[in-house]
Parts: sequence; structure tokens; C-alpha cells
Amino acid sequence: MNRPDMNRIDRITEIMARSAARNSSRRSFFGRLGAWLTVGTVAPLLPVSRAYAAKGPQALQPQEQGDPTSCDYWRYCGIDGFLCACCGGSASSCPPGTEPSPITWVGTCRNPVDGRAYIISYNDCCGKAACGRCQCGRDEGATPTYQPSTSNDLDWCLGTQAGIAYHCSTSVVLGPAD
Amino acid sequence: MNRPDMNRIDRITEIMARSAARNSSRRSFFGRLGAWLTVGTVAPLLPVSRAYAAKGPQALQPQEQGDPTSCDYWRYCGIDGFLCACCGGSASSCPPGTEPSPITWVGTCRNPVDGRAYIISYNDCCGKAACGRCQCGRDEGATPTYQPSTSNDLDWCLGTQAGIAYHCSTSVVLGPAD
Amino acid sequence: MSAQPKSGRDLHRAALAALHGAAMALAHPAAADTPTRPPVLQPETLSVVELKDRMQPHWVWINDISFNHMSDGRAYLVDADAGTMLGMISAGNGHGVVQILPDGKTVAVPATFYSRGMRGKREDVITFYAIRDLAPGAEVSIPPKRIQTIPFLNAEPLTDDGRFSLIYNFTPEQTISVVDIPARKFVGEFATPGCGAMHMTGPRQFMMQCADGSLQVGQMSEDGQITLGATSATLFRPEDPASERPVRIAPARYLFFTYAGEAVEAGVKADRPALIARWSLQGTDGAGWRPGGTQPMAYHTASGRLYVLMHKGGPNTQKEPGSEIWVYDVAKHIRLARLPLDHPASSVAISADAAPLLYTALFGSGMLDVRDPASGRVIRKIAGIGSDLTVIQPSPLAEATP
Amino acid sequence: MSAQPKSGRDLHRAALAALHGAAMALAHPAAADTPTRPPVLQPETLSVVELKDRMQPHWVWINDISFNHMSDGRAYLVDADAGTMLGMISAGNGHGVVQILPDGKTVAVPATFYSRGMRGKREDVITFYAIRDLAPGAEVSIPPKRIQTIPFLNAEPLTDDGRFSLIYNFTPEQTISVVDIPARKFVGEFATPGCGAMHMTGPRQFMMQCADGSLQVGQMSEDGQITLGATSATLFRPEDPASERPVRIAPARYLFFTYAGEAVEAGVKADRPALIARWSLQGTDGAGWRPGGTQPMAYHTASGRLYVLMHKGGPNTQKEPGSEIWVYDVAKHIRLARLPLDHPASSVAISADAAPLLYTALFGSGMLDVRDPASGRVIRKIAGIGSDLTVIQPSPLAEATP
Repeated sequence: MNRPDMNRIDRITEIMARSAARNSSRRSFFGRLGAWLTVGTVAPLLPVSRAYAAKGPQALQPQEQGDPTSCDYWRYCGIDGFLCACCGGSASSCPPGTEPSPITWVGTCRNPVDGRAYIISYNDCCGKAACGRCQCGRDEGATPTYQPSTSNDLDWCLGTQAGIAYHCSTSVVLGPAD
Repeated sequence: MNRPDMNRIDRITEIMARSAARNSSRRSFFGRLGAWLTVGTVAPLLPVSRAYAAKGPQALQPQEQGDPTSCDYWRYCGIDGFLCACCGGSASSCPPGTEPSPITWVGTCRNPVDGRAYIISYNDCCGKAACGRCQCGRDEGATPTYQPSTSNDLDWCLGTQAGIAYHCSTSVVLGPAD
Repeated sequence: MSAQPKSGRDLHRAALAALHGAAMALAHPAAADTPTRPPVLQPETLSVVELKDRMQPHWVWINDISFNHMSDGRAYLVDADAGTMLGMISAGNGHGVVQILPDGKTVAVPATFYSRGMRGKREDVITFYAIRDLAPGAEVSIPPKRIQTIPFLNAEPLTDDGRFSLIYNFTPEQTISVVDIPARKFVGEFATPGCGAMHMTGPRQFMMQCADGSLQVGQMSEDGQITLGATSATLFRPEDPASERPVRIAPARYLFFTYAGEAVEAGVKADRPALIARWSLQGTDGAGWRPGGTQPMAYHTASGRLYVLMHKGGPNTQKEPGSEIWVYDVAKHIRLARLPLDHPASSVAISADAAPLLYTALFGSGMLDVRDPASGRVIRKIAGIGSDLTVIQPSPLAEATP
Repeated sequence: MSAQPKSGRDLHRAALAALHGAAMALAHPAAADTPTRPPVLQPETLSVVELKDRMQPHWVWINDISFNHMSDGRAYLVDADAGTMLGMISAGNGHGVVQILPDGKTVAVPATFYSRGMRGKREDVITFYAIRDLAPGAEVSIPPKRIQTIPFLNAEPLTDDGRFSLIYNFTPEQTISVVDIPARKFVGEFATPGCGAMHMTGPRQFMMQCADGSLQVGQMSEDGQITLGATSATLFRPEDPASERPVRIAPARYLFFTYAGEAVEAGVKADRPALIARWSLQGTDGAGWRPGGTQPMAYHTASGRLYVLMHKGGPNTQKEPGSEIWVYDVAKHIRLARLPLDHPASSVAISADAAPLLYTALFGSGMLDVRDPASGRVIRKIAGIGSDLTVIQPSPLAEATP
């Protein structure tokens, strides 16, 4: 494994650890994750969503520019699916009535405004049929399905209560990758 | 009601009567139809499919010409849906594994080869998702849904064991209309 | 689980080491930042959007029957002012309408499901969704008999007060299922042989269209029981039937229209169906034009204006989309305007407020057009809204509320 | 049913009168015919088509994942010689493959269903369909864990003798469900942590691909129990992973390929995964070209030829459709031909017979192209086959049978 990859895994693991510390409501998931760790897979690299927060679609951060309803938007460098920003959500919000996938895959994208690379979590929003709007496929850093923590070919709704119905994809900033 | 309409209903009723006499296996349906007759609707005007017969797609009759996979084909003058002839069936055969609707609506089309008008039964084939091929909408003689015996806006799969899944439509010659 | 786990010790060790390193990096998160660079983006928490409590005047529901995938019917909720999709409801096989409660806070969605997608055991249910969260709530089982057809509004209406839901069944026996909305409870099934479609004409009264060209009154008791009332004479000839898609032009009056373009106003007076007026949509200069489409007419109560999708065509063209919208003063039976469309439309609707928006859609296009009702001019187009759009249902609320 | 029926006596009387008149007319059905007119068309009996008992060499199954309507996945059966659709199977949410039994008479179809279409209670089942009638037959319940992904062949393989069905589960725990095909019975679920995809390498043996870039052997007992076997060294680097869509080039050997275009032949020898050869798909003159698509490779056993969808592109283009098909002699590791395509293709397959047909499809096109494998020339196009075609599965039978 070369150095950049190790860095990436470091950062993801760090973010996982912070998530775990911050959010005890995810305990049941981490219980499951613990069991999975025992059998020795790459599970700890899978990111976890935090508790649901705001009502309206979450806005972009001030240090961002561009159109989050366009496939070209910087966060979407690894996406493959429908943009939640076109479906009643935003880059970091699920549309009404959908359930965010608690686990998902991550990629690394560079924010052109600050030049930094960030780890992006591509959580799916689940429980309704495909949104059908703004279908994008960019696939940067995506791996085959047997390398799940970095695979965008998987339906990540598998981790939800709602079931596997895939509605759209978000692109949540987890933290800097460098 | 004007004279042509009466003729049409006469013919349909005649064909229904012949069907009933020929095919005792439809008894259970006619039992239901009897009950329906009692409440006084237009039920007896709805045609009934006969027992399933051949294995391969049924061929056209010698006195016909044209392409039964084209919307322009003479029998399809009242159709609205996917042609079974494009889906593994024919103008008078359902595709493998589908169930013909026992009741349906009827229209009247003129065969350009012999110049005669025929009563056509537009039985649906049911139990699989939409075939998706050769979608045609010609609507000759079609009426609103509250006049069901001549309405092509209804999903006629409602009468099948397979359920309401509409796959494609046939156009079966019941007999001359004049 | 009976296989030995694959040894993952190496990966596990790597993860633990990484955790350790990460904890150290965390102590100096900004160490690498130079003063000239903007601050690092903050880690985000994924949220779920919630909407306002009730529908706003320019919110609109649109049915996507998904003709090629009828088990995956959808109801899209769109903000016509912003031009955005607000959300969606997955509504199963042969999706019809959403029943919008009068307060605009809840929709009841009649839907049909099979245990094996397209086959197996059929279940019909009404599911309640709050506008605020569009999440499936209470569910009421109804007889598995909902009519499966190209959707139209009055196949599944509510009473005006939102107390009862009426479901048109066709098996081919014709019946109505009644659901008590506040009680979330099935009330019963009532036979309506020979007639279908329920056009509400009073708090507990509706009019049906019958196969013989007559209209029939249905009466409801306060506990939701239906009895059949008086029947009219034959109002429509077999050669020129009335569409089951009329518009309501007064509490107890509808404007029906025939395939050939006759406008027939009929209602209920003293519990009897009554013919009120007949006039021609073509007028004196419209020969060769007909109404057509999936939702060919819209009526704006406040202005008394009727909007009709018209196309050039002869008999059997009742499903053809309109190339123009013809605008009428219903009280005067006169045409006020012809609005040419930039592309044909198969459905038309108008918002209920005083500054209304006109909505059109073409089956197969997946696009809602928002138009100025005075000129027909496109204000905005909202694309990617499903595929096969049929029924457009504007907000029942004419006033904006928080 | 508690409403009074609408009086239908008049209609009923008319129907009875018509019946009487019809009986009379029936006695002289040809009376109106003049001698110069052809005989009247005969009344027809609606039939249901039955197919041959087993798949013919140029019959092919095609997966339509219906990406925008994933609950309505379909498997289309096509006759590539006739250019016709033979039939279809509705296969629910996230349809993957059909498991074609070795005799070509039956397909077992793993499928996922929800009680409310897109939500509710999940059930995963394998349903058996005879080729003759394509009607749903026996059904076996399996754990509701089938992997939901862009379909690939070896997510749900059969053992070579058709005895067992293997289902790749991902929840995200990785396991395999095993079904006894002749007994129509679920055998058990077996953990395969860190590894996925089952590439059969023997009657009761398969190879999996693991997240760390290694291969691992899975062994099956005669009663279908899986135990994990030996693991290889790391054969693939994280920067250039191998697709999970290799082709089988010998009973115990596969040709894997990496995103960047390396061909890696590996198999099982003495129950251990073994690297056999590494070579480059680009060769000496193919720089800047990569394999890509949903089913990027096909192998024709009788001729030893490999067909690969290639496109011009750099990193992260592994899903890009091919603009050419490159043909290789696998034994010699040399390219034999470059076949330009009239339009890009995301899936490729080839029939198993001695005079094979090459099949290609482009995701989103709903069209199967039937091609001459020597030239790539289109022999025929079969349009309207769903929308989002992924896995193409030719007949396992190389010989035509009645």
C-alpha cells in the first residue's frame, strides 16, 4: 500500500473514531461493527451518518463555490447516482421522508476554493423509488464491490430500516483528507 | 341508441352466447357474470376468452395482409397498449407465462382484404410487467371507463388469477360485425 | 454462519495503528494551514429535510403512472414558484391520485401492492403522509379492488370536509369503498352497478356517470353509508360520450364535456341530477378542433375561467394532447382566448389562488410547465419529474400559510 | 354490499332479445357473402405461447436493471437468430442474473420483494421457471440479504452440475446463501468475511476476490456446506483493483482484468489459488485505452478468443462503455483484431456454439446488437428490450435440441 492510500485510511479511521465518540445513539451500529471487526474485514473504514439535524436543506459552507445541482460540483467527484440536491434535499440533506444510509462508501475530492482534498461520504437516501433527476457518474476512486468501503456500485440503503429502495445520493464533508 | 350501435351489441351478444355454449370450462366465470347480470349492468356484453390452445404464436388467417407488429395493422384500430406480437405472442396469442384476461373490451375494425368489419376482442395478457415494445394508441370506438365494455383505458387484467400486471394486448377476431 | 472467518488480523492491526495516529493528528488539525488559505471546511452532519406543515398555494402534486413500470407509480410534490422538486411518494401499482386533506397538511394515498411485485397476494391500502415529513404513517386496508386505469381525479375523491375517502372499484363489478379519514378506518363497500366516477356535489352527496349516458346521485349518511339516489334521463349519446374528467364549476355543478366538444353543465338540485346548460367548445370558428388528453380541463373558481386543451382532430382523438389552450368564461359560455403552446400538453391544471399559475404536462415528457394563465407563456419548466405524467393536483389552499 | 342496484332491466331485456336474434343469425352465417369476396375470417381462440423445452444456442437472457424503476427488474429472453423477444420474467428489486440450469430447461431466478413495493417487509426468494412456459413455479425462501449492486454474473452462480445455487449476500457482512436446486431447499448461510464474488473452479469449489487484493478458495461439501480454503498473496494493488467481472478461460482458471488494463490469469491448483500469467490488454500499441463497462469481457471457449470492450480513457473510467472490441488469443496473449463499433457498448457476450454470435448492449439503450464476431458488423438490432441492460447470458447449450 502506498503512502497516499495509508493517509486516506488514516483520515477515515480518525473520522470514524470521532463519530463514535460524539454520537452514542449509533451504539447499536457500532455493536454490529464490533462483531464485524472481529471477523477481520475492512468494516471500520465505513463511515457513519450522524443524528438528523436541520429542517431545511443544509446550505453549502462559505468556502465553497459552484452549483450543487450539477454533476460537475466538486464534491461529486466519486458519485454514481441521482443528486439529492435535485430531489428535495441538498448535498448534505436527504429529501423529506427518506432515510439516510448509516453506512456508505467514501471518496476524496478536492475543493477548488481552498485547494484542499476532503473525505466525502456518499450516503444514500433511502425508502422511496429512484428520484430520477440529475443522474451523475464520475467514479473517482471507486473500487469493485468486494472492496466495499470505497465502492459506489453498491446500494448502501442496505443499512437502513426503510429497506433497499435507493432514492438519491448525498456528498457529505467528513473532514480534510490531507 | 342508433342502429349501428344496436347491431354491434347484437353481434357481441351472439358471440358471447356461442362462447358460453362451446366452453363449459368458463362456467365459474359465467356464474359470476350471472350474478352481475342480476344487478343489471352491461356485463353480458363483455367477451370471454376461450380455452388456451396452440403452443406457437397463432398465425394470421389467410384472408389477412400486413404486419401484425405494426400499429397500423388493421386489427389494432382500437388498441391502446403494447402489441403482444412484439412480446413473444401474436395478435391472438399471449406471450409465454402470461395469462389472458378472461374479460375485456371490444372494438370493430375493418379488414382491408375482404372489406368486412369484424368485432375484435382486445384481451390483455397479464402477470408480468409491461412488455415495453410496440406501444400503440389508436382508440377507434373507445369509450370512457364508466362504459367498460368498450373502454381501452381499463386494465383488463383485473379478471385474471395472475393479478393486475399488464404485459401486452392482443386483438382477437370474434366474428363479423355487419 | 458456519464457515471460519478469513483471517483479517493484518487489516485490523492497521486500523488500530491508524486510530492511534489519527488521535495525534487531531490535536493539531490546523497546523498545516497557511494564513492565506480559507478555513478548513467543517465536518457535516447529514440531515433530513422537513417541509412546511401544509401545502403552499403554488405547491402541486403530479402523478407519474410510469406506464412501462406500473408497479412503481410515483406522486411528485413540486414547488412551482421555485421550480424545484420538494419530495416524492412511492405509490405502488397503478397509482391514481393523492387525496389532499382540506387543511393541506396531510395526503391520503390509495395504493395497490403485490407480495411478489407483479404477482402474488394483492393488498390495497390507504397510507397517510404528513406534508411535513412525507413519511408513510397510518395505513388502512381496503378491498383489493381499486380501479386500474389511466388516472382521473374523481376515481378517488374525498368528501369536501375531508371526512370520507371514496374509492372507485372495478372488478368488473362496480362498487365504492368508503374510508373514515379521521378514524383511519374502513367503513364499507357499496354497489353502484352500471355507474362510475364520483363527482362530489355536497357534503355527503355525489354524482356518478352511468354507462347508459345518464347521471345518478349517490347519498352518504353521516357514518359513511352510501345509498343510490335519483337517475337522470340519458344526457349523452353513445356516439359522443362524456369524458369522466369534468371540472367542478360550483359546489353542486360540473361542466362535463363530450369527446366531440360539447360542454354539458349538470348538477344536483333537490337531490336529483339536473341538466343546466349545453354549449359548444368549438363555438362558431372552432370546427375541426376537439378537447383531448389525460386531464383536458382546468377551472379557476375565483375568475370563472375554464382552460381546455384543444387539438385539431376528428373522432377517436380524445386522448390526443392539446396544441392550444382555449380559455372560456363559463358563466357567459364564450371563448376568451386561444393560447398556442410551445409543445403539446396532455394535462392541464391551475392553482387556486388569486394570482394563479397554469400547469401543463405532456405524458411521456417528465416535465411540468409552469405558465402564465393570461398568455400561456412558459414561466419555467421543471424537468425530470418522472416520465408519464397524468393527474396534476394543485394545492387546495389559496392562501399562503406558515 | 349495501346499496340498491341501479335498475338495469332495459339493458338486460335488450341483451336477451339480442341473444334470440343472434341464434337465428347463427343459422345463416354466410348468407350475406357474395361469391367474389373471400371467406369470412374465422372466430379465433386466444392462446398462450409455449416455447421449446430448452434454450437454443442463439437464445439469450438479458438483464434490465431498470435503474430508474429498480423494483421492476426484468429478464428478457431473446431469439438472436430471429431477432425476436421470446418472453420475459419480472424479477423484482435489484434484479441480478437468471441461473440457467445446465440442461437449459429451467432458470432459477433470485429476487427481492417488499410488501409495499419499495418498503415494508423484505422477502428474498429463488423462483423456478421452466423455459417452456416461463411461468413462476416452485419458490425457495433465502435470507433477505442478496447483494444489491450493478449486476455481475458471479454474484449468483450455480455449481457446474446445477446442484447448488450460491447467492452473494452483503449486509454489509459478507456471506453466501446456498440452495439445493434439485431439492428446492435452502441449505445454509456461510460467512466469507472480506471477500466476495464466487468464481466456480470445480464441481464443489470456487474462488473469491478479497478486499486486500488476494484470492481465496471456497470449498463445498456434497451437502452444500461451505468452508473457506487457502488464500493467495496480494495479487492486485489498491491503485489498480481487479474488476469482479472476469471470464472463465478453463474449468479452474479465470482471466481477471484490472481497471488499468492488466490481464491476470489465476486459478486453483491443488486447492490453492495460483497466479498463472500476467499480460497487458494494451500490448505495445494500445496506450491510453482501457477496458470498461458493465460486462466488459466475453470468452469463447471453442476458439480460445477473448472479446473486450475498450475505450480511450484514463483512471476512473472503468464504467465507460467501449467504442471498440479488442479480440485476443488468450493462449498466446496477443491481440488478433480491433473491431470498431457503430455505437458504444457497455456489455458484451458471445454464444457458446461453433458459429457464434457476438452480443453487445449499451446501458440505457434498450437494444441488443447481434454481431458477427469476426468483424463486429451488426447482423441485426433488437430494440425495445427494456432500458438499462446489464448482464447478457447466452444459452449454455452449444447444440440445437428439439
